Amino acid sequence: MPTHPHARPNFRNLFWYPFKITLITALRTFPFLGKRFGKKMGAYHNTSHPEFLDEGSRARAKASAVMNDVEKQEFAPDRVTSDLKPTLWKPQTVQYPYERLEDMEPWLFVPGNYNGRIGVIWETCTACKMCVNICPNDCLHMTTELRVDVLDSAEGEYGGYGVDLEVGKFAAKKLDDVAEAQLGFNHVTAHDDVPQEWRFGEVLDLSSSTATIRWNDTGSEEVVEQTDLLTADDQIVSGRIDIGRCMFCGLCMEACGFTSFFMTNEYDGMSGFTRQDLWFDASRTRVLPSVHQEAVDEELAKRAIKERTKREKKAAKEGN
Amino acid sequence: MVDDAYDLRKFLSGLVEDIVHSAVEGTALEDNADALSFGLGTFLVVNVVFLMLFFSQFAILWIERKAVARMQDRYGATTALRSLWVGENGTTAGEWWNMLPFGLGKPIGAVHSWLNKKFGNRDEKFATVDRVNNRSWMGFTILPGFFQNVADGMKFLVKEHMVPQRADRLIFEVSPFLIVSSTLLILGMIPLSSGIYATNPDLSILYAIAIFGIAPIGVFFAGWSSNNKYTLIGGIRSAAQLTAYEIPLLLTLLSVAILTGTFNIIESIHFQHSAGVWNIFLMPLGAALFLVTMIAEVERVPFDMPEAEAELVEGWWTEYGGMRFGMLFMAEYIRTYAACFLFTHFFLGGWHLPFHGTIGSIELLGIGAAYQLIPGAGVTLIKSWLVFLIVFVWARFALARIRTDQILEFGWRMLLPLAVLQVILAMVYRLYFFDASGMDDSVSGGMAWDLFGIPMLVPILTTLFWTGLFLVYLNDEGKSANEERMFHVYTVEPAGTVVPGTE
Amino acid sequence: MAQMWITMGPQHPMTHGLWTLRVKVDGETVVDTEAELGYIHRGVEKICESRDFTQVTPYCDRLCYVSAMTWANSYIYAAEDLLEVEVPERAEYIRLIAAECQRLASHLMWLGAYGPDIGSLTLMTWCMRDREMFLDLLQELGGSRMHYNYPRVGGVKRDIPVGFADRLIAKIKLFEKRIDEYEMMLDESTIWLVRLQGVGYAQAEDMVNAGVTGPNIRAAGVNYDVRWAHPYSVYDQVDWEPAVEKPTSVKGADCYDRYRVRMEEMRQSCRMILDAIEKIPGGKNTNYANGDEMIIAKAPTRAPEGATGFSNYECTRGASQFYIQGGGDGRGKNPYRLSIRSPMFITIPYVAKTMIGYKVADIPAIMGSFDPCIGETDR
Amino acid sequence: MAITLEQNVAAANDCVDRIEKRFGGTGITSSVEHHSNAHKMAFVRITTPPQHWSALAKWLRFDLDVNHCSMITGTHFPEGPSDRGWEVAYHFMRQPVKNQAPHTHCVHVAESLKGDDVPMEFEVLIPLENNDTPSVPSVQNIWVGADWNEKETWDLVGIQFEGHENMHRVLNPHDSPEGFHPLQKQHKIRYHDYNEMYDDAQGFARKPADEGRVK
Repeated sequence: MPTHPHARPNFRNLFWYPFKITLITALRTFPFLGKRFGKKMGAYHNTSHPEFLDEGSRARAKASAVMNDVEKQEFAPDRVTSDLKPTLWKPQTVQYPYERLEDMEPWLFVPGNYNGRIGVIWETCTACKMCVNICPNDCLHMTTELRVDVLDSAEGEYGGYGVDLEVGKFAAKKLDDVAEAQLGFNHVTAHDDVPQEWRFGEVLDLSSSTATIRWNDTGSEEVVEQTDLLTADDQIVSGRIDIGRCMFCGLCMEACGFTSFFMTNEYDGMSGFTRQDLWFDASRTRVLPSVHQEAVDEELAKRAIKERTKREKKAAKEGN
Repeated sequence: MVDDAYDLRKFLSGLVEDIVHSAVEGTALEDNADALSFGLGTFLVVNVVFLMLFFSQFAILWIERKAVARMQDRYGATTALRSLWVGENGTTAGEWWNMLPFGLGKPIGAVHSWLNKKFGNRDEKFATVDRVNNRSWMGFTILPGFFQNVADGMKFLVKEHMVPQRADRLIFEVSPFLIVSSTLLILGMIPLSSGIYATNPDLSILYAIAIFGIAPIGVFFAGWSSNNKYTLIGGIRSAAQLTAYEIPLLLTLLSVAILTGTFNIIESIHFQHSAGVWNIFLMPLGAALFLVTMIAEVERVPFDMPEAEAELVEGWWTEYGGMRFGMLFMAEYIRTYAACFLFTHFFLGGWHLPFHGTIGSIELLGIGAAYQLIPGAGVTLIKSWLVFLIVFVWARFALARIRTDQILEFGWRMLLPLAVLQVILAMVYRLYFFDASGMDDSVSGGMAWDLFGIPMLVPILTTLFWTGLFLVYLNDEGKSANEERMFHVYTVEPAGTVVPGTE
Repeated sequence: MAQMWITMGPQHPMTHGLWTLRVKVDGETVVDTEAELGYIHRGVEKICESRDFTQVTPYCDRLCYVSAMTWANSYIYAAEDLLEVEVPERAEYIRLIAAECQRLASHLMWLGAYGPDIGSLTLMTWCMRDREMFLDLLQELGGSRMHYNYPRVGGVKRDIPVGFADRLIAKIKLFEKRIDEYEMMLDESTIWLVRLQGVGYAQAEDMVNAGVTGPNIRAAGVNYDVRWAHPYSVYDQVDWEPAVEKPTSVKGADCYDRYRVRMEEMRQSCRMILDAIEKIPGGKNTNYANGDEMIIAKAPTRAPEGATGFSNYECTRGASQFYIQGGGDGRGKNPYRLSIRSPMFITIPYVAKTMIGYKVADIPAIMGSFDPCIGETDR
Repeated sequence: MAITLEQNVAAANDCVDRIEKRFGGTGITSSVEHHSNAHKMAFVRITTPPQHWSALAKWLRFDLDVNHCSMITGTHFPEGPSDRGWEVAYHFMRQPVKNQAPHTHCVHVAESLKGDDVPMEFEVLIPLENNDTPSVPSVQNIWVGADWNEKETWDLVGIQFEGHENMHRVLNPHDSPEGFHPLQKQHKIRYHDYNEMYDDAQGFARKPADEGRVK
C-alpha cells in the first residue's frame, strides 16, 4: 500500500480519535456538560450563538428564553417525556402539523423573504398579466369572478361613487357575523377558502326602495331593501393558480408592478387529496383584508383619487 | 465459593416441591412426587430465567438508540408507551383490545379507562392531537424511547411475509428458525448469578461456543436460498468471515479455560473470586481478542461486511421481510447480548462486585454484609450493558466498515497468531505463576497470583506491561505530518517552484 | 465461482441517484462494468428553447438540487456573454459568496453521503447538521432552501440583508473548527484510511482526456481550476488558491486523494468567503434596494440571431458549461438552442471503467469519491 | 494569480497563427474572439468543413496539445441556408495537466506559464448541409471525453458520427423509435393543460390525436 505522507494507518488511529470525537459530540448534547465542551469545541446551537440569528429572530429568542426550559414549553401530550430529568430528555421532533416549528423554536421562524404560498391582493390587481407572462411553468391563468367591486363601494374619505343596481346584473348582501368567522379563520394552516363575506344574487326586479333578488346559492327569491345591497359584477378580474405546477421561483412576485402579488412565508395549506384541489381559485389565494388592509387601503386611495378627478373633469366638461 | 445472596433456583424449586408434594399426597403419583417436582421446578426455573434474559435484552436496544443519538448530535427516539396505542376508524379508534378474541382484552380496556379517569388530559387545546393519536391521558414516562423497539416489533409482526418467486422455499423458510433457535439456546447456558441460571452443564463453555457456530450455517442457507445475487455474496462473505474469526475466538476461550482450569462458566467465575483477581487483569490481550472476534462474530460495524448496505443492499437479509426480518434482527442482538454476558463472566468476574472480597469482609457496621446483599443478577446486567455501550455501540458509530479481504487478512494474520500467543501465555501463567495454595473460597477471596512473595504481583505486572505497550503504540509519532496536512496547500512548497510533470 | 453480472440500480444505495451500474464480478473482484443513464431525463434543453432568458434560471437551479446556486450562476454567465451585459462588481461579489456557500453545502452533502458508503453512519447526521447553517444563509438571499433562483441576467435578485455579513462570518468561523472535527473522525481513523488509500486510481492525463474535471483532477496533483484558468468573476481579487493534493502513486489519485481535495476545497471556500465579505464594494452592512444599479444592471432581453454565449464555470463537481445560441422564438427573446455540459455526465462512464480490478466492496468507495449527481447528469 | 488577459490573447493569437500556417487555404478559418463578460477573455474560434475535421482534430490534439473535449452541441436550423442546415459546435479546453510523480504536485503560477501550457478555450464550428442525414467524422478515438458527448448529440439532435463505435441511446429510453431525436426543431413542446396533465397523465385518452407524432 502506498504511504500517504500525512495520514498513515496505525494502531493509535484504530480507535483513539474517532472515539474521542464521538464522545465529545455526545457530551456536547447534554445541557450542562455541553456548555463546557461547547466553548472549546464550538457547539452549534442557536441559543448559544446569538450572532447566528438575525435581529428579529434574536429578539424572539430572547423574549422566549423559556424555550430552553422544557417545563414552560407547550408540547403536545405525546411530547411529554421524562418526568425525572426533563432537561436531559428534551424532545426535539416537532409533531407537524399539530405543532409548528415557529411555535416551538421561534428563532427558526420562516423568514419573511421565504418563497412560500402565493398570496394575491385581488382588490388591487389590474390584470396587466405580467405575472402570467413571466411564469415559466404556465401555472397562472387569468379568469373573471363574481365579486363586489370594492373600488365603487368603498366608504370613508376615499369612498367610491357606487354603481346603481340594475335589473339583470348582480347584487351582494353582506353576511352577518362574517367578521367573527374571519377572526376565527386561521389563514396560516387553513386548507379551505376564506369565509365568504358576501351573499350574491341576481337582481330580478327593482322598485323604489326594494329589490327582488334571486340568491345564487339557494336559488330562492327574496325582496331586500336596496340599502342593504351593493352592486356586484361577474366580470371582475381574478385568477387561477395551478399550485401543483408551481415551482415557487418567485418570478411572478417580482414581475408584479402593483405589489398585489407576493409570496407569503407560509409553507402550509397547499395540499389536497386530488390534483384538482391544487388548482387554487382566487378564494384560496386571497389575502384577508385584515391581513393586508394597509396595502389595500393605499391602493384604493390612489385609485379613488384618480377616479374622482376623472369624474370631476368629466362633470365639468358635461356642465360646460 | 461466594454465591449470590439471592438463589432464585433454590427458592423456586423449593416452592414447587412443597406444592407438588402437598398436591400429590395420597394420590397414585405420590411415589413419583420427587421426579414430578423436579420436572416442574426445572420447567419453571428455565422459563423464568429465560424471560429475564430475554426482556432485559430490550435495555440494550434502548441503550444503543439513545447513545447513538447523542454521538450523532441528535436526541433520539422519545416514544412513550402510550404511543403504541394506535388504532383507526372513528369512535372505537385505539381500542384495539376489543378486537382480541374471547374478551381477552377486557382487562386492558379497564386499565385504560382507569388511567384516563385518573390522569386524563382535560385540556381542550390538545383535543385534535388526542383524537388523532388516540392518546388521551397524560401518563408519565421514565425511559423515553424505550418502547420504540416494541413498536418496531409490532410493525414487523403485522407486515406481509413474502418469499421470492424462485427461491428455494423450504430452506428459505427454515433458515431464520435455524438462526433464531440456535441463538436462543445460547441464553440457556448463561447464568445471571450463581442462583439464577437455566442449566449448568460441566462443559458449558464448549457448549456455548458450539451453539454459536450453528448460526453461520443458517446464514449461508439464507443467503443461498433467496435466489438473489446480493444475498449470495453476503452469505459467502459471512461464511468466510465467521470461519476466520471462530478459530481465534475458540483459542481465546481455550486460554480462559486453561487459566481457570475449568470448562464451566460458573466455576470460572468462582475461580476469579477465589484466586483474588478478575481475568481481565491477567489476560488483557485475551479480553481484547475476545471483543474483536465477538464483534466480527455478531457482524456489527466495523466487521459488518456480510450486510454492507452500501453495495449489498442488506446482504444476506435482503429478501427477508416482516417478522422473519424482525427475528433475524432480534437474533443478532441476542448474540450481541450473549457476547456481552460471556465477556462479563470470563473477564469481569460475573456477578461479583468490584473489590467484592475486600469490602465484603469488612465487619464494621455490617458494611460487608450489606455489600454482599446487592443482587448479583443486577451486577451482571449492568456490567453487560456497559460492555455493550462502551464496546459495541461506541465502536459501531465511531468507525467505518472494513473491506472483505482486509477482514480476512486481519483475522488470519493478526488475530490467529495473537490468540496462539495468548494460549501459550495462559499455560505459562497457570503452570509457573499460579499458586494453588493461595486459593481461598471464603468471602475475602484468595491470593493465588503472588510472585517473589509480593501479593498480586502477577496481575499488576501484566496490567502494567500491556498498558505500557498500549501507551507506546498510542504515541502520536506523526504530529508534524498532521500539521502538514492541515496547511499543505499553501505552505509545503512556494507556488511556482515545481514544474509540472517533474519531480 | 463463475463470473456473473450484478445489476446495481436504478434504486441502490451506491448510486446516489437513479442510474444503473451493471457489474460483472468474479468472486469479489470486478471484471467489467457498464453504466446506464437517462432515468430522470427531463429535457431541460428543449424546455429552455421556449422560455425567455429570465425564465430559464429556475430550470437551471433544478439541474442539481445540491448545488443549485452554482448551476444558476453558470447559466447566468452564459446569458450575460450572449446579451453582452456588464455586471456591477458588488453583484459579482455577492454571487461569489453565494456560490462558495453553495460549494460548502454541496461538499457537505457529498461527505454526508460518502460516510455511509464506507460505513460511518455518524457522518451523515453531522454533515446535515452543518449544512443547515449554509442553507439558512442561502435562504436569506434566495428565499428558498434549495432552488434559490437568485442570480439574474445583469446582477442578483436582491442585496445581502443587513447583518448577513456578521452571521456569515460567525458561521464560517465555526465551520472551520468543524472541518477539524471531521478530519479527527476520518483522517485519524485507520479503517477510513485503509478503505480509501490505494483504491480507485485515476491518472491526471487520462482523466483530462476522458473529460473529467474539477476536484477529481486536482486530486491527481494538478491545480487546474476554471476559476483560475478562465477567470470569470472576481475570483482574481480574493485570497484563495486552488486546492490540490499530492498523489502517492504513479497510478494517479486514489479515493483518499479525492476525499482530501474536497476537504481542502472547503477550507479554501471559507478563506475566500471571509476575504470577499470584507472586500465587497459598497460595504458589507449596506442593503441596496431591489433593482439598484449597484446590484443589477439593465440587460437587454433579446439576443440577435448568430450571437452565441458560452460560460465555463467551476461547479462543485467540475466544470459546468453552457452554450447558448441567440435568435430563438419571440424575435430573439428565447434562446434558439441551449446546451448544457454536465461534468458528471462525462465522469460517470469513466468512473465505471475505473472500478475494474477492484473488489465489490470498493464500488461504493470509488463511485462516491467522484461525487455523482444524477440530476445534472440526466438533465 | 489567475491567467491574465495578455497571456490569454497572446496564446490565442499564437494558436490562430499556427492554424493558419498549417491549414490555410483549405477552407478552415480561425479567429480570436472575446467573451463579453468583465474579463473579456479570448478564445479561438475555428470553422471547418466536415471533410477536414478528422485531420484538424488530430492536429489539434497532438500538435496544439488540446487535451480536453468539453462539450459537443448539435443545432438544427431547418430554415437555414442550404450549406448550414445543421451545425456542430465542439468546445475544447487546453489544460496544462501532466501526470505527477508520486508525492509531488504542481502549483502553476499563472505568470510563468508559456506556450502550450497557457489554458485556452477552442470553439470548433462545423456547419453541415441542410439535409436529412447530417454527419461528421467521429473524434471518439482522439478524445475519450468525446465518446459520450457524441452519443448524447446523436441521441438528442440526431447527428451521425461516422466511425463512432458502440453508438446507443444515453438519455432517451433505449427503445425510443428510430429517427426520434427530440432536439430537432420539428418537435414542438406543447402546453399540457389540466385535463391532459393530471386526469390523463399516462396519455391513454389522447392517443388517437397523437398518433401521427413520433412520441
